[in-house]
Amino acid sequence: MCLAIPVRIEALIDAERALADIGGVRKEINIALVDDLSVGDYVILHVGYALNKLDPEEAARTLALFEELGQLQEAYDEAQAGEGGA
Amino acid sequence: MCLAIPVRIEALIDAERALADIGGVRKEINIALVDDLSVGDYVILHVGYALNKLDPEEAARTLALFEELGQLQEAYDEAQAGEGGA
Amino acid sequence: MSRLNIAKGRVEMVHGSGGRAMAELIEQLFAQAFDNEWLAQGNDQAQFTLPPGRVVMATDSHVVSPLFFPGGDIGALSVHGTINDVAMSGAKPCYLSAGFILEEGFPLADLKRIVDSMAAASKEAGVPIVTGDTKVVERGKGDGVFISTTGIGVVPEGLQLSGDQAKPGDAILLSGSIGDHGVTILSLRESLGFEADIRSDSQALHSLVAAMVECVPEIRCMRDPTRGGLANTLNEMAQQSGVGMQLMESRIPVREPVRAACEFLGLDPLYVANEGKLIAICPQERAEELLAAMRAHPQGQDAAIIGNVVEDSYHFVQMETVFGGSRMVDWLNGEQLPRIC
Amino acid sequence: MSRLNIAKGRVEMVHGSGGRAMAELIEQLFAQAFDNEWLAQGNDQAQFTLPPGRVVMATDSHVVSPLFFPGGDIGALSVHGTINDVAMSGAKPCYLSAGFILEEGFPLADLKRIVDSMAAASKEAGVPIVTGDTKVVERGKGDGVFISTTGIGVVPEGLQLSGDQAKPGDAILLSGSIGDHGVTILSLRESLGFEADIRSDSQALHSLVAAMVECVPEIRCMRDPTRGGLANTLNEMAQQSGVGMQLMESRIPVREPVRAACEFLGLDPLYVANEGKLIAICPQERAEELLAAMRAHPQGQDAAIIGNVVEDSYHFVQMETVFGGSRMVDWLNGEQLPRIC
Amino acid sequence: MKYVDEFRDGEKARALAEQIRKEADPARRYHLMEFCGGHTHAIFRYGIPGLLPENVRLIHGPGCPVCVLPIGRLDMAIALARRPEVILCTYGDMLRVPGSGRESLMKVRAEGTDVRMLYSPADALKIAQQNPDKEVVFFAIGFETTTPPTALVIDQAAKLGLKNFSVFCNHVLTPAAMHAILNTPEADSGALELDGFIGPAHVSTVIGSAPYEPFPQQYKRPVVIAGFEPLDVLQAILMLIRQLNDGRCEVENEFIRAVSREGNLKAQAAVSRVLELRASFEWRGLGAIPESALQIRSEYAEFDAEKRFGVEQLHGRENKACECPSILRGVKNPRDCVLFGDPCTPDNPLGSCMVSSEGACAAYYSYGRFSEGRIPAEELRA
Amino acid sequence: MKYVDEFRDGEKARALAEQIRKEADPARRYHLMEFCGGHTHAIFRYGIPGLLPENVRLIHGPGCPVCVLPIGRLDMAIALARRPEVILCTYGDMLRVPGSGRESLMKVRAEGTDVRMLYSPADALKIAQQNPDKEVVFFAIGFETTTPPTALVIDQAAKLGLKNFSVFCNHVLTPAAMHAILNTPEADSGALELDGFIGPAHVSTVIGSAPYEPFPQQYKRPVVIAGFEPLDVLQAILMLIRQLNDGRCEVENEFIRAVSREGNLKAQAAVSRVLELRASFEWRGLGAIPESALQIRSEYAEFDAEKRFGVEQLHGRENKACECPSILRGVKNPRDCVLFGDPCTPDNPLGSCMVSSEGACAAYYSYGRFSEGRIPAEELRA
Ligand code: SF4
Ligand code: SF4
Ligand SMILES: [Mg+2]
Ligand SMILES: [Mg+2]
Ligand SMILES: [Mg+2]
Ligand SMILES: [Mg+2]
Ligand SMILES: [Mg+2]
Ligand SMILES: [Mg+2]
Ligand SMILES: [Mg+2]
Ligand SMILES: [Mg+2]
Ligand SMILES: [Mg+2]
Ligand SMILES: [Mg+2]
Repeated sequence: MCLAIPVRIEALIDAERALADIGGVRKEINIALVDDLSVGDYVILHVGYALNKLDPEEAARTLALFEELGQLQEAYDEAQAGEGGA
Repeated sequence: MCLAIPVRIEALIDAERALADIGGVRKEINIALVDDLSVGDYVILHVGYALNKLDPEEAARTLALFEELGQLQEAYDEAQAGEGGA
Repeated sequence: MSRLNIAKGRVEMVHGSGGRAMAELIEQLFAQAFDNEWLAQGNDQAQFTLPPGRVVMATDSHVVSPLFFPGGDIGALSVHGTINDVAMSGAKPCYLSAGFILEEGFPLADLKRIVDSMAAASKEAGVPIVTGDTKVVERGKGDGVFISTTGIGVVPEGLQLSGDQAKPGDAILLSGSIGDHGVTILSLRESLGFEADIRSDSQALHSLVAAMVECVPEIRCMRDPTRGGLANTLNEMAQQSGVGMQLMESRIPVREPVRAACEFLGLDPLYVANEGKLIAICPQERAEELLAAMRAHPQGQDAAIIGNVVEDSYHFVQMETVFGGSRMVDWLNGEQLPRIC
Repeated sequence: MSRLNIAKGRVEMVHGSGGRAMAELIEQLFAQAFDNEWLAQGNDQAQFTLPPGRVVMATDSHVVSPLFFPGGDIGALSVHGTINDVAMSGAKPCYLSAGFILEEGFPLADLKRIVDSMAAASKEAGVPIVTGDTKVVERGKGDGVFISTTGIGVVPEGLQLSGDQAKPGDAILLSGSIGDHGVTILSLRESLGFEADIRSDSQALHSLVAAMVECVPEIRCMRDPTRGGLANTLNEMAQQSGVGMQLMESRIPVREPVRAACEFLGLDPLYVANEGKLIAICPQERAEELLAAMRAHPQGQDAAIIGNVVEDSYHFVQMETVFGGSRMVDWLNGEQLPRIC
Repeated sequence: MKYVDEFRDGEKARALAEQIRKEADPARRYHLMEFCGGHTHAIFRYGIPGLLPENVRLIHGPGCPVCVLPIGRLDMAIALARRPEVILCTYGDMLRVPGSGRESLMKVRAEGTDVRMLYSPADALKIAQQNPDKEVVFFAIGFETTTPPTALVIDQAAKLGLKNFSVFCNHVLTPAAMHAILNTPEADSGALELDGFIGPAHVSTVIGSAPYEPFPQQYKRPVVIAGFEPLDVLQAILMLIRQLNDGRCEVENEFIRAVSREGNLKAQAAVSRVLELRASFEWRGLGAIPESALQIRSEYAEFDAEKRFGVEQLHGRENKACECPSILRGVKNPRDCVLFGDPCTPDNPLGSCMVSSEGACAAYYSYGRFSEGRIPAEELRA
Repeated sequence: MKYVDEFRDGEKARALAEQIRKEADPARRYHLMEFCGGHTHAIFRYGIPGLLPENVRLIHGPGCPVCVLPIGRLDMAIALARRPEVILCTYGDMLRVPGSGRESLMKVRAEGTDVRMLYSPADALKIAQQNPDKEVVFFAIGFETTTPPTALVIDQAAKLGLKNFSVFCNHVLTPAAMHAILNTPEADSGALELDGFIGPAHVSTVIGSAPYEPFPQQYKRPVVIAGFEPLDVLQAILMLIRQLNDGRCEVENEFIRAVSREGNLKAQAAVSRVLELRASFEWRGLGAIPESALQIRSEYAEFDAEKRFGVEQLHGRENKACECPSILRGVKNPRDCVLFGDPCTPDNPLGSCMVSSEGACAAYYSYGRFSEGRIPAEELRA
């Protein structure tokens, strides 16, 4: 029910409508619930309506967190491998 | 367009409706246009409405006329055959 | 698997989805009724061996309305109609396929009645339904049930029947009375509101055909006079063979209520559909023998020689009327009866 | 015969009457497009000889909406769909029949487009449409055009493919990306209002099949994952063979816009229909060879080994997700997409 | 079927035919017009022309309501059918009649308009009751046979207080058309060869025989009213030949089993309660004829589709090469038309006479096409 | 797909899973409730349970609007659909939910009522405009994610002056349900094993993170708001484990890329312009909860289907053996239900949790049925 996906704003049509894209799928969406949209912004799309803007910096921060863990993991794996190989 | 057939009144339903039969095909018909119908009467049926009663005596007279011609014909044929055979 | 509620359930879109609900419908309704080794394999195709000989393939889509009628229903009709098309080549029908297009909302109980009737018709005829398909369309995009059947058969050695084989001098035979199916369907049209003791003649004719070709293998061609009736079917054959035909109206059997209903509706019984009758054309000198063979079969008791093939560059079908006059019997113009088969 | 006004005319009830108007439609539209010796005979059945071997028969009724879509239309689909069902047995498809159910009012120009597309598909595949049938239903009792096709083919010596032949240890192969057909159809649904560069994968697979069985005649079974998609088709085969299956999600090709559209609609591409893909199951030791044969064929360039058959008394299909977790891949529940084939 | 089968007896037909051959004077020709399409149909279906001597010629009259309806009226019906709120109901005969631009009700139905075929006008009332949010229009056509049921239906709609029912009235009158035929330029110039009328069967059961009495008096043409069965037709031909041979000129009644002098008074009363004479009505082939048709009385104006929808009077384009007008006036034969058979056929009719099976062109085409090339019935016997 | 694919990376998932295994204290158990059906679905679709150590248990919460709608409200929708003038529009998820007597909107649609599936509530307006002679009712359900579009649509209907459009409003509130879960008898008795919440993703984009702040304070349960992608879920699990290990109890936000503390103020304003708190609303499994749902303000009363049609409040019959109520309260697992799998399946759902793919029973059935018998993923590799 709460199915929603991030889509990229391709073009602003009017105050209420924009053209959005996800992975090559294009669709006209309603943007009345979100202020100050620009082309290139990502929004969360739900039942045809943009619910909110995605913050690219925060997204990058979250991903960096995973990255860190991945590096931790790699280090750990290497350590383990080193031990095993010893 | 003026397709109409003689049907036999099988039962009177009310002042406007009767059950009619032709050759084993039964149908409810409208009899509002014809007065004094009884079971056993024949009427001419057109687009679901009885148009008129058939007069059995006049029908018999017409048929008798054909019969007569038939007999004339037979006599004629015989005469011809007699001649031919001679 | 859950049990279908056949008594009260209806066809839903999900029954055509390809998923579990469809599998249930197929298993609990179709496979159970048709019950044979080929369907049981559960493949998207049936495999079998055929006796040697020329193979025959025929297909018909059935869209009759109403679906149930005295003497049959769309299920039995869809089996008979295709078996007959196969049989008219002289072939022994061997296998059938069936494709169903169901309308959302159609009662499962009615579907079961139809499928059971198909199964009974197929069993009686000895021609199993070995593969099939089921689709569901939204309410208002179909009409209850449409059934497309395809039949395969094999022509015995030495037969070569085709609609283009009629030759001037040949005799034209008819296996029984005409118009019963079409008039039965019409009698159920609410708007016509008539009643008559008429039943569809829907039946599979392959055993009659087998008896006929055994007796007279020289039969030129056979055809079942379905849509368009006797008149149109004869015109088709006249056209194909490049000949004319001459009929005797007095020899063409029409049952009394069929004749009466036709009078009453302004129809000509020659153009009314049949589903269990056949026309055969054979050399004149074998006609009486063939007639005897037909009359000896329960499906040909009322068979008659109804006319001759003649030379005619116009390929007209003509008829001496009961009245002693002569008339053309043209192709069916316009529609006679919609949705009869 | 008068000329049909194909540019501006529409299907009328009279075109299904069995009379002259129907004969004109058949002659000027169907016979002209399909143009072959069997149809030209004008009989209610086609006669032909088959090469020796087991005969295969398959049927499908096609009810796709919309009728035209990028990559195909109902006409081509009805040819491909049935050829594929025949071919999945390893057979060479030989002949097709076609039954049309037309809705009153359907534009003749659209009908011609569909019939021409069928003819082209049939010619390209080398499988002629040798017999057929046409019915017309009243406006509001159909949906433009429904086409039921039945195919006949012959299995070459030595092949014995069936959905019940999969054995634990076998490899599962897929001929290419999934979901293209179903997502294409969805993209045309006005209510969804999305656009994507997607085309249906509708195609006849018998030449791919021929290359495959020639290379690896030990193939256990093949099936085309149409309605219900890859997931449901694998469940069917698992059930039939009494085995389990284990898939690797990362090995299953899904094109980007298909994946995006599925995300966007809350669909799982595993359940979306295909019309030009096949699943093959073969002994593990022949899998790489079979994969190479598939990849060498233009229709199998993206082929992949997507998993294995395993022992499993539950007959479950399971999958290691791209994420490294494990999940069941169940039968399709409910309907995924209505009217796609 | 009583009163049907007896009148189709082949033996008696041969006797009658023989008698006609005996009595017809070889020195003269008999041009007899069957006014009614019903007769035309029976004549062809039973092969009557083949039973008649060469000098007895049947001319097919304008008595087919489908054939005489001008294209403009059909175009008006099509315009009504195209109104989104309208369900147009009519008899099956009308559905395939070509209007302007070769449109027909069947074709506009295929386009999606709601056009329904009726077997009885009473069904139009039912449809109106079942579709309260629609306007049900009954496209009524026909001669005096068909008029009384229409009148009853309008009256019943009034009694039921139906608010969504109306009638597009095209009922026409037989005697007016007979007068018109005898008043064409061809009739005046003598190009119309017409010695007598086979008078209507079912029309006469309603109007009686009296309305034909002016024809012998005014135009010196005898009239024999005849039933629609083939023996009736043969008998009427014989009766006409006898009148002509005897120099008599009367109204005779062969159809005595159903037709009286005064007709069905109850039906006549029903008609005049609801309908009244139109000042003038256009006939195909005959042009505008004064007082030749009926319209709905102002008391029933709300049921008059022409008033209710303010239907614009249309005057359709006829196919110029179509000879229907001359055929309907009795001065040409279908085979005189260059379009007959190619391209004009019952499946592709270019004129109204090719549509109804009672039309002369359709009857010629379907029952007796190229009759000169027809194989004689004698050869039929194997 | 940007912002999607990065959050489904298998490598990172394995790293996160390893980290969880490392940090989870083997001496204790972690009972974490994902409130949202969207999380439940992601968890099963990506096979997350198989990545977690034995002592980290996920409990499936009531955050599926389909699952928590009481049967009576569905029966009311069915009653609306059955009105001949009504076209009932709703999201696809609702069509197969069983009401009383195992009816569903799909089944009554098969009977011939006009029930349509929507992808966007805006389409309901279009349907209303295209069917001026019909009453179009939008059967609106959903949490705070789905509510703003409904509010906009009602507002737009008012602006367009639509006279044939109304909404059957069933919008419910997430925080109220979370409170209710922590106030059940089981929660009070300690039978509810629940150590922390994975907080809603899309709901929170609208309402923000502030509404969750009472939970740590009042009930001593930490909340971590998480996106619906599988890495988001794993990360949130790790964050909850850390809070629990550290003895912290806070609202944390993993979904910082879309959720702020205050949420989408514009959307909130749109909702409060059109909708207002209901005094009380019945939840399946949780009973009547005060101020847990929204209704249409009296200014928009004409668009309120309940008022417009005087819909009678129904209280449907639940299947007594169905454990949905307990499952929705987090105290039972689908496999505790005797009906699970036989006869209750997604094609033959006996309870609401088996319908929506976000329902716990459906997820267990379709993605993890008999998970004890499931073949371990390791064996997959050939
Ligand atoms: S043949 Fe056709 S075009 Fe010629 S007169 Fe007759 S109806 Fe008119
Ligand atoms: S399995 Fe079915 S009956 Fe049992 S709790 Fe789940 S939904 Fe209810
Ligand atoms: Mg056929
Ligand atoms: Mg047939
Ligand atoms: Mg046939
Ligand atoms: Mg199939
Ligand atoms: Mg198939
Ligand atoms: Mg197929
Ligand atoms: Mg298949
Ligand atoms: Mg056929
Ligand atoms: Mg209309
Ligand atoms: Mg309704």
